[in-house]
Amino acid sequence: MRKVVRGFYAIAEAVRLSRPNVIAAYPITPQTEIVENLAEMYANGELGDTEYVTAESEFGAASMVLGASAAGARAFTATSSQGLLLMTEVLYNAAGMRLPIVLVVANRSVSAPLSIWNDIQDSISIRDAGIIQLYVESNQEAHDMIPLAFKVAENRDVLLPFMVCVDGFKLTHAYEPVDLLDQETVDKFLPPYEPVVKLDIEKPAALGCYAPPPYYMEFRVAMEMAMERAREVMLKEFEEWYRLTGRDWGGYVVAENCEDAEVVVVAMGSIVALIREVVKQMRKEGKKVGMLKIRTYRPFPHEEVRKALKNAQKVVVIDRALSIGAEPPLAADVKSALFGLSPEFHSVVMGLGGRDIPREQIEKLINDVLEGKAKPGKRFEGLYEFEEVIP
Amino acid sequence: MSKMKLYIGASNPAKTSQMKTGDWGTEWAYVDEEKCIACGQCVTFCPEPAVELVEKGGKKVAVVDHDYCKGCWVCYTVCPVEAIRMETKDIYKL
Amino acid sequence: MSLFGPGHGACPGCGFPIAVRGALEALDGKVIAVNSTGCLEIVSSMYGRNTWGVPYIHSLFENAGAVAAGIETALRALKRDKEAHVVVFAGDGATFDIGIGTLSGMMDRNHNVIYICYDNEAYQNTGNQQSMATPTGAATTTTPAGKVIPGKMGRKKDMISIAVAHGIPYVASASIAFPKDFQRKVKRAAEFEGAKYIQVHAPCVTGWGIDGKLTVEVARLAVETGLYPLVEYENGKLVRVRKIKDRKPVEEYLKLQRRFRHLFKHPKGKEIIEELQRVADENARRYGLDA
Amino acid sequence: MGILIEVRFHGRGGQGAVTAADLLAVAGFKDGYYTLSFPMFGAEKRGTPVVSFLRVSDEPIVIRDEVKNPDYVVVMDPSLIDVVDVLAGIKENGMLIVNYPKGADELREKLNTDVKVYTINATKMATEILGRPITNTAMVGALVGATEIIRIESVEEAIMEFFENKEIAEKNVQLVRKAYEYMKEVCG
Repeated sequence: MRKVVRGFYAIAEAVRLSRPNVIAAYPITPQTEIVENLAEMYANGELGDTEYVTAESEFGAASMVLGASAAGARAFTATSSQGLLLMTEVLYNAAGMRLPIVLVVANRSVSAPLSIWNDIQDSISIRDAGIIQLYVESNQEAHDMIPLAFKVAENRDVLLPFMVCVDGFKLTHAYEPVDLLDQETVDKFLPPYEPVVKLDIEKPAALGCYAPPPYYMEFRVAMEMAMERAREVMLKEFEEWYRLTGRDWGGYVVAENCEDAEVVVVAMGSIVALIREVVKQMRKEGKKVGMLKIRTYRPFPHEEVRKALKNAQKVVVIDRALSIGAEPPLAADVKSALFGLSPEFHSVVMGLGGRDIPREQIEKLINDVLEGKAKPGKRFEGLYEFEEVIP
Repeated sequence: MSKMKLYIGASNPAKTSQMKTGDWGTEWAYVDEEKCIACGQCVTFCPEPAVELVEKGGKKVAVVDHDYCKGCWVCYTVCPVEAIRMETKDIYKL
Repeated sequence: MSLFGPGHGACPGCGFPIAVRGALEALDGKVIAVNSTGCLEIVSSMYGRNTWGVPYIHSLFENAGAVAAGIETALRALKRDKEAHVVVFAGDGATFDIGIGTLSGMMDRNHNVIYICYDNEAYQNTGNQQSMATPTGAATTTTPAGKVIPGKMGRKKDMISIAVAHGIPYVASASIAFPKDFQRKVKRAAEFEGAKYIQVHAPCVTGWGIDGKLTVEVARLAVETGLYPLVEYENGKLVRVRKIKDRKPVEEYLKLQRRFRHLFKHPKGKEIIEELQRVADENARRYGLDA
Repeated sequence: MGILIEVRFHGRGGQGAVTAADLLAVAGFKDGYYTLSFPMFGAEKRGTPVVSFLRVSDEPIVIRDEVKNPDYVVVMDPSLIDVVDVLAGIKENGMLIVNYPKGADELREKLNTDVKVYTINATKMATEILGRPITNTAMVGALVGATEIIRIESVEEAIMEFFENKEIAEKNVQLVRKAYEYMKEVCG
């Protein structure tokens, strides 16, 4: 059913339809409205058998979700920014324990300086935890990917946490038409959760053991293997989603106009939609440009990226996060996928801390690269001239 | 080497009984069955647990399992009738 | 199969296994055990060498309260809440210090969990570093008895009162020297719906500098001197205390342990011993310990 | 590299296997060698089998992996013979020195090995001198007596530095010297 809703409602509604057993919540801007919406549903008796519980911190919320999942429950939480960083220790732990929890990250920059506005530094910072990370470009995609996240995470070939990354404010607070799923469709797609191991008095087992040197490495490599298997599982589920809803979100990447493109722009998240528009327009003008949307940042789609970019003479990677002291994260990963190929490489950082990225900026960026006016390498776009003062 | 079995998410059910920690200490506890009144204090307090009450010759007595007795003296100290003695293991005897 | 052990890796004469087994037996093994990082976890949960005969989970040092809350919530959601008691076993470091936030959350929301803190009065797993449960004057590796400063300064945190202040239905202190009393308290706790907090004093042979021979004796003396009062609160009211006949001077307790040995020669030692005696006297007055 | 001697110590948590290796590292340093001692890190409790290592060389030691092929293996607790593979990886011309009351012949037969095996009743020696069966210094003395890798005087100096309590230090010096003399005699 198509309805004009806020992004956070579209997310909350998809969570409700996924029939989680436990939701643990702690507020943080700009995620707060997601758990507020769920709280309202809970208060109105619309969450069925779902238990909704407020935590004393994000750390507590993540820990409750971990405990619930270990007990055999389908469990959900959402957070942003500092909240995600506060959860980090638990999330690494949950991934190592192979608990298929799902969380939504309403992407927000991290402090200091304090900023409630959007970039993706928060989720990028825990890319190594063993959590599947999927970045969406619209509220429709966010809505659709939540049942899928549960299904992939809970697949016995995967058993890893799944993080749906949604740009804070830009998506979460946008009010727009979304095709809302119905219960029947979601139930058809997402079966009830059958845990592989759970805390069960009939079959006592120890979860969260400690592993001395003869075991530890194998457990971590097993996570790597699971992440590899997740690739296949996810592709299958993307296809099934398309069959069921008629909405095709593509695979790990969406490559548009890349085959003959001289310049390809690579990006993740809501900015992709803007880039798509600009690329379409420039194509009409006869310019050979293309775009590559990265959907899953972990597992990273090396082969797909390489395939999409193999003909490009120039590659522009847009990062909305830093890895201070090294290359920006997405640029580094794209480069590693291109090893052995040597297109002209532009690593562009923009939009940190909610700095707006206007259409003209993207157009100019692509035109400059196309016309050879931009120097390859790393640069910051939309940055004001400033002088650092150390008093 | 045979392939290691890695149970994802969980360790096996109780397995430590295979760990014979009775070799840790230099002494073992022994029960004087004549004196033992089967009060169960040693059973309650044994941290391992390595003591249980067993039916022997028509009476219940405490029996120490030396596979797990670490020789800590706790049972010795709680026995109300001095029925437990600690003995140095042969290998440590001077 | 026993509920806990044998074959675990605790030091000979360790106090807490007595409490762990006692609690599991008191609840007939109908327990889902949640354990914070610490000695108990290290000696019982090595991969492939699980000591527990009940379902068991260890996540982190500071989140046992929240993990237990999550489990309890899940069991309710899955209509499995009659299956077992959710019981936390956490050390004093995990309880008094780093995990007090998640414990407070668990108590505040009144989750149906029995939280058992085995109190060995320092971070013993990592080799006797002070916690907020370390008593005044005790030498630990982070509060050593130096020429100037004689061990830990400041008092032991009153977690019992903190638990009571949360308004939870049942709070008690216990000691491994009185296992029947401890087991009764665990059973009593299980009768209440909501969050329960039991703190059980459990000597650490290495950290306290005692032999296994003294484990029970030292624990008993802590109670008999008034330093570790055994009390019981139901719905916020003090309902029972273990009375002491001829309360002993604190020196009798202190002199047996290496961690307090310096107090008997340090220039400031006498002052500390007097302070500890005041703590014991205050406990006696506050709880009416003297028989 | 010139000389490199590698030693593995087996003990039980609380017996001082780590201190034994450390003592020799200091003593070896006093003799002008480069030394390195380190424990196999773990969560060992009192009584658990533990392992520590020592390397002695005339050149700087940069390798930090566990000693897999020791020249000498020192076993500080007799009961370990039944639970640990004490001979694991030992060099063909290596030497095993064990705190074992029943004598070397019986132990050699039990282990069914061609490696040189020497025994000493360190428990007895330690109990007589220290009043407690802490065998680490005795076993250090035994190793030095059997191998002369380090001067016994340096070991004694190291002990005096290690123990704060002078009385305990002196008793340990006495113990290390006794074990040293004993082992020198045994080995001829």
